[in-house]
Amino acid sequence: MSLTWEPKIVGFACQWCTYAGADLAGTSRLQYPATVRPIRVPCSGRVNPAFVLRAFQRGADGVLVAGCHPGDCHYTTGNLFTRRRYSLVKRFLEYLGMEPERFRVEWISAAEGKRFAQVVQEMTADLKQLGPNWKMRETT
Amino acid sequence: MNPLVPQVATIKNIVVETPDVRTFVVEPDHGQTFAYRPGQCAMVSVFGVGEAMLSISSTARRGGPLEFSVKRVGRVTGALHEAEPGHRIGVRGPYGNHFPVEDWAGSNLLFIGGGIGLAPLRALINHCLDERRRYGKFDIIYGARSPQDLCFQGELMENWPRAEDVGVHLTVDAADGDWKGAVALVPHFLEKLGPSPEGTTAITCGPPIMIKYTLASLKKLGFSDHQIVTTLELKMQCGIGKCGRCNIGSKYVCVDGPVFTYAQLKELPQEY
Amino acid sequence: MKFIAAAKLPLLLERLGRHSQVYAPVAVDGRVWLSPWTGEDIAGGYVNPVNSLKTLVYPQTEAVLEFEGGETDVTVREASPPAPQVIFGGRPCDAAGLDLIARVFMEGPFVDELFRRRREATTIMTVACRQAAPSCFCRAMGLSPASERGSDVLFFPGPEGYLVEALTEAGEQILEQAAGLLDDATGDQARRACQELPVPLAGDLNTVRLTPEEGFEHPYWEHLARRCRSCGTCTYLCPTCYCTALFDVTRGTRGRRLRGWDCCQFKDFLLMAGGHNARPQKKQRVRNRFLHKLSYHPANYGEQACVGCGRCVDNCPVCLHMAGVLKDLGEVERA
Amino acid sequence: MSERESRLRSLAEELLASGQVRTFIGFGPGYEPSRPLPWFAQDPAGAAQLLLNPFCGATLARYLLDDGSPGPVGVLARGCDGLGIERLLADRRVSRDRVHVVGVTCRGAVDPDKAYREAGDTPLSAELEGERVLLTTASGTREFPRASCLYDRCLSCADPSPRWADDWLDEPLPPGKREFPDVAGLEQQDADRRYAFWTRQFSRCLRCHACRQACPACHCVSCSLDHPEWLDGGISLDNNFMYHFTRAYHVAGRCIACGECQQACPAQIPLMLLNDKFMRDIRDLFGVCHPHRPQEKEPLGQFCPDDPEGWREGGAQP
Repeated sequence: MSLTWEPKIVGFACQWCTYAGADLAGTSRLQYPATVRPIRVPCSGRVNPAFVLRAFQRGADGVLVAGCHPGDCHYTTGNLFTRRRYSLVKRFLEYLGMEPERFRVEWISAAEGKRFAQVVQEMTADLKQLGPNWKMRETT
Repeated sequence: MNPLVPQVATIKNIVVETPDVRTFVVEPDHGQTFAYRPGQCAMVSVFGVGEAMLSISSTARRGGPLEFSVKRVGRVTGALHEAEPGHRIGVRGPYGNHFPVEDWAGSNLLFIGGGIGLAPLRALINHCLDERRRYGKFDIIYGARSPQDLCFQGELMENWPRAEDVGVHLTVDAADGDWKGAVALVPHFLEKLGPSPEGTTAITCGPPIMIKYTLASLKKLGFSDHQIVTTLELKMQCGIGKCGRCNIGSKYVCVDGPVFTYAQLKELPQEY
Repeated sequence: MKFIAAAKLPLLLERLGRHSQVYAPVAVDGRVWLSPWTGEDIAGGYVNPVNSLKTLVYPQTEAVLEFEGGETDVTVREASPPAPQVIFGGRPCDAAGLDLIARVFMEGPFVDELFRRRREATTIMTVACRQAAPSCFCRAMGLSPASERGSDVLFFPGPEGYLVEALTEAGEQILEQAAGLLDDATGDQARRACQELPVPLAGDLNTVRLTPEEGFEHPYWEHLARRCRSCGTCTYLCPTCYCTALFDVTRGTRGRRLRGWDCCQFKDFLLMAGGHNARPQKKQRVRNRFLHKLSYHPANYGEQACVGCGRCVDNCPVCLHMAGVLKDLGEVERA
Repeated sequence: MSERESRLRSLAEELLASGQVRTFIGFGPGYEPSRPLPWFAQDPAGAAQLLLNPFCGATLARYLLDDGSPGPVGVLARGCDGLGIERLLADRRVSRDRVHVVGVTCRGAVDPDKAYREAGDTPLSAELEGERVLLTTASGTREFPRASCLYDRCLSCADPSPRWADDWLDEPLPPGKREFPDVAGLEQQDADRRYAFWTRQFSRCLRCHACRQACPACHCVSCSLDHPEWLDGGISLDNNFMYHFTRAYHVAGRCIACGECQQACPAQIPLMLLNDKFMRDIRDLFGVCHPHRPQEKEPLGQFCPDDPEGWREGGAQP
C-alpha cells in the first residue's frame, strides 16, 4: 500500500434527499475527504443489491447506500423496501466475509449536509484502517 | 497464427441502404484483404461488443474493398450501425463454402432473395454478371417488407435491369402510396411468375421462414432438388468448426455451409 | 519400465514444479479435484477426480486476445502463451477424452491455436485405475483402466509405489527430470492388475452408430428429454464436450476477448439476435447432445465422443446420462 | 409393492382414464432400483409403472413449467414438492386448475450414493423405520442410521407433507420448525475465515446452472445471470461471488428450503447455507415464522412501518 492510498467509496445517493444533502455539504463548505464517488439514483429503492457487489467487484473499498429517512420518501414507500432489503444484504455481505465497515446504509436528508460529511469522514477513517479491499474484487 | 484473432480494419464508408440496413465498406489496416468467393462470410468484431458472422456482399474479382451489408438486429449489428467512417473493427475470414458457380455454366440463373438475404446474392449476381456469357438467362426475384426496405436500390433499379438478358422482379409485403409494383410474399410471387425449371438453377436466400416456403414453391414449379441452392444461417461463435454450435446433424454451417443444395439439405436433420 | 516409491512421488512433483505448474489430485471438502499442487497430500483411493483433464488443457475461460483504445485507434494483441504444466493423477478415460477433442481442434482446415499451444505446454501423467465405480463403462467404449491413449506417462499403482512408463517423447523428457527418484521395475503385477480390472458396465458400445434416419423422429427422444432440467452438469463435467462461446469483457479503454465453455442444453444456445432458434425445444437439445456423441461425431471422426468415465451417470440430478441412453438402446448391460 | 404405491397407481390410473389429468408426474423405473426416475405417465399403462419408495429423490414441482406436458397435470407431492407447487402458483407460473396434487407424507429419501458407501454394494431396496434405514443389497439386509443414508436435504426437512392436496395417499403429518444451526456456526467465525470458506466453495463453481434449473423459485423466463450486462461468462472468483449472491438474493423470501439446488450441484457447494442465512434473518428481523412456506405476500415484497434497521444490529451476529 502506498502512502498516498485513499479509499474509494461508491455512494449511491437518492436524488431527493441524500444527493441534495451532499450538495448542501458542498455549498456550506464543509470539509470532507474526496473519497466518495456519488451516484445519483431516483430512490434508494432503485439500488439493486447487485450494484453493491458490482462496485466491490470493480474496485470499491467501501459502498454507501443512502436515501431519505423512513417516512420521507418522495415515492412514499421506496425506502421502506430499501430498509428490508438492505437489512438482509448487509448481513449477507458480512456472512460472505466482507468487513462490516465496508458497507453502510444511512438515511441522510436534504437538510443534513453535516451528516453526509460526517458519514464520509467516518467511513474514510474506517477504510483507511482496513486498507484496500480485495474481497469479491476482480483480479485483472 | 491464431485463427480467432481478427485483422484490424477501418470502416472507409457507410452506405445507408434502408432504414435498418447499412453497407459498410471496410479495408484492413495492414496487409491485404483476404481472397474470397461469392457466398462466403466473415466474422466482424466491434471490440468490446463482440463478433457476428456476416456475409460478404462485395465481389472479390472487382478488386474493391470488403463490403458487408448489415441489418440492425442485435448487439453487434447495433454497434455497427452506431459506427462512423474511420472507426476500427475486426475482420477475420473468409469462412464457409461458396456458391458452386462452376457447376452452372450454360444454366439459366434464378435468384430469389428476401430482405437482407439479398446481401450474399448481390455478391453472387455481380460475380456472375462479370462472366455473363457463361450463363443463360438471369432472373432476379426480390421481396422486402415495404418499398423503403428494398436494399441495393441502385443495382436493383439501374445496373441489373440494364444488363444483358436480366429480368428483375420486385415485390413487397405491404405497399405504400407510390409503389406500382407487385404486392405479395416472395413464395407467392414466385409461383405467379412461374419460371420454368428447364435448364435453370434457383438460388435463394432470405429469412428462414421465406426459405422454407420458397423451397416448397420451387418444388411445386418442378425444380429438382439439385437445381435448388440455398444458404442457411445458424448462431455461430468461432466460424472455424470448433465451437460445436452451428451443427445441423454432422455438418457445420460455418465450414460445410452456408451454401447447400436442396438435395444436400434433405440429407440433414430438419433442425435449422 | 521404471518404478517410483509412493514416498518419493511428492519429491518428483516438487522437482517438476520448478519448471512447470503442477496439478495433482487433492481432496477438497471430501471430493478429489485435480488442483494446482503446492505440497498438499496427494489423494488416493478416488475413482475419478470431479474435474476431468479437459478442464486444465481447455480451461473454462481463457483469453483469445486483448484490445486497447477507442473506436478509431484500437490495437489488438494475441493472448500470451500458456506456461508449461504437468498434470498428475488424471485417469486413462480422461486422457483418451482429451485426445478425442484434440482431434477436433487440430484437424480440419483450421488449427485451434489456443488448444494446440496449451496441449503442447502440458505433460499428462495418467494414473491407471485399480478400482472402478458402478458408473464406469470405459471398456464398453473400447478403452480400459490401463489405456494409453492421450497420456504422456502412465503410472500403474501398486502397494508400494507406481510402475512408470513413458509413452511419448514429452513423457520421456519428464522422466529424465526424475533421475535418482526412479528405480528399475522388478515385475509388472501392478500393470496387469490395472489391465485386468473388471469394469461394471459392459458391452461393446464402441460400435453403436446411430444415424438420424434410424431415430431422429423416434418418440424415445421426447420420452428421454421430459426429465431433463436443461442445466449444464453433464456437458461441463464431460471430458469430451467442447462447445464454447466467445465474448468481450471491457474495462475502460482496455478489454479482452474470452473464450468460455458453453452448453448445448441451455435454451438460448442457438438463439440469434433476430430471435431465430434452431433448437428451442428441450427434446431437440437433448437429442442433439446424444446424436452428436453417437452419430455426428463418428461421421466426422470415425469414433464415438464418449470415453465411459461415468461422470454424467454420477452427477446428472435426474439420471439422464450416456450409460442410460446406451442401455435404452439395448447396447449395454450390467456384467 | 407398498400399499401407498398401489394406491398411487390406481389413483393415477383413474385420473388419467377419467380425463381429469392428461399427464401424471411421479417416479418410475430407472436404470437401477436405487435410482427411480421422474416419470410422466400419459396413459393407464404408464400409471401402472409408477413407483413410490424411499429412493424417490428429485423434486418434481418444476416439471409443471414444461409446456411439453399436455394439461391438466397430476403430480405426486411430498412436502418439498407441495411447497414447490405453491411457489409456482404464488408466482403465477402455473394455474391452480391445471394441477391436481396427490399428497403423500415423506419421511426422507435415501441417497443412493450414501447408501452405496454405507452398504458397500449397490442397494436394491430400502425401508425407513424411525431413526434407522434398512438397506437390502445382494448380500442381505442391514441396518444403518438415518443420518448416514438420507439425502442431506431431507435431514433438515420441516415439511414431511404438503400443506394441502386434492387427494391424499396417507395421513399428512403436521409441519415442523426449520432451524439453522449451520448458519449460526459459520457466523461465529471471523470475516476473513468466512471469506476463505466461501472462496473455497465458490472457486469450485462450474456455472452449470444446475442449482438454478433445479429450483422451483428460480423460474424467470429470462434470467439476469444469462445476461452479460449483469454477469459476463468469465469464470472467476469475483464473478462466482456475483453469481451466488444474485441467485441467493433472488430467492430470498421465496426459497422453499427443499434443498434441491445443493443436491443438484456437481461441485457440492453448500447452497442451502446461503438460502438459510436469508431465511433465518427474515425470521429474526421481520418476524416471519416460516419464511420458506409461500405466503400471501412475500417478505421482500412488503414492509412494516416499524421494521428494524438490520444493519444496525451487529451485522452477522444474530
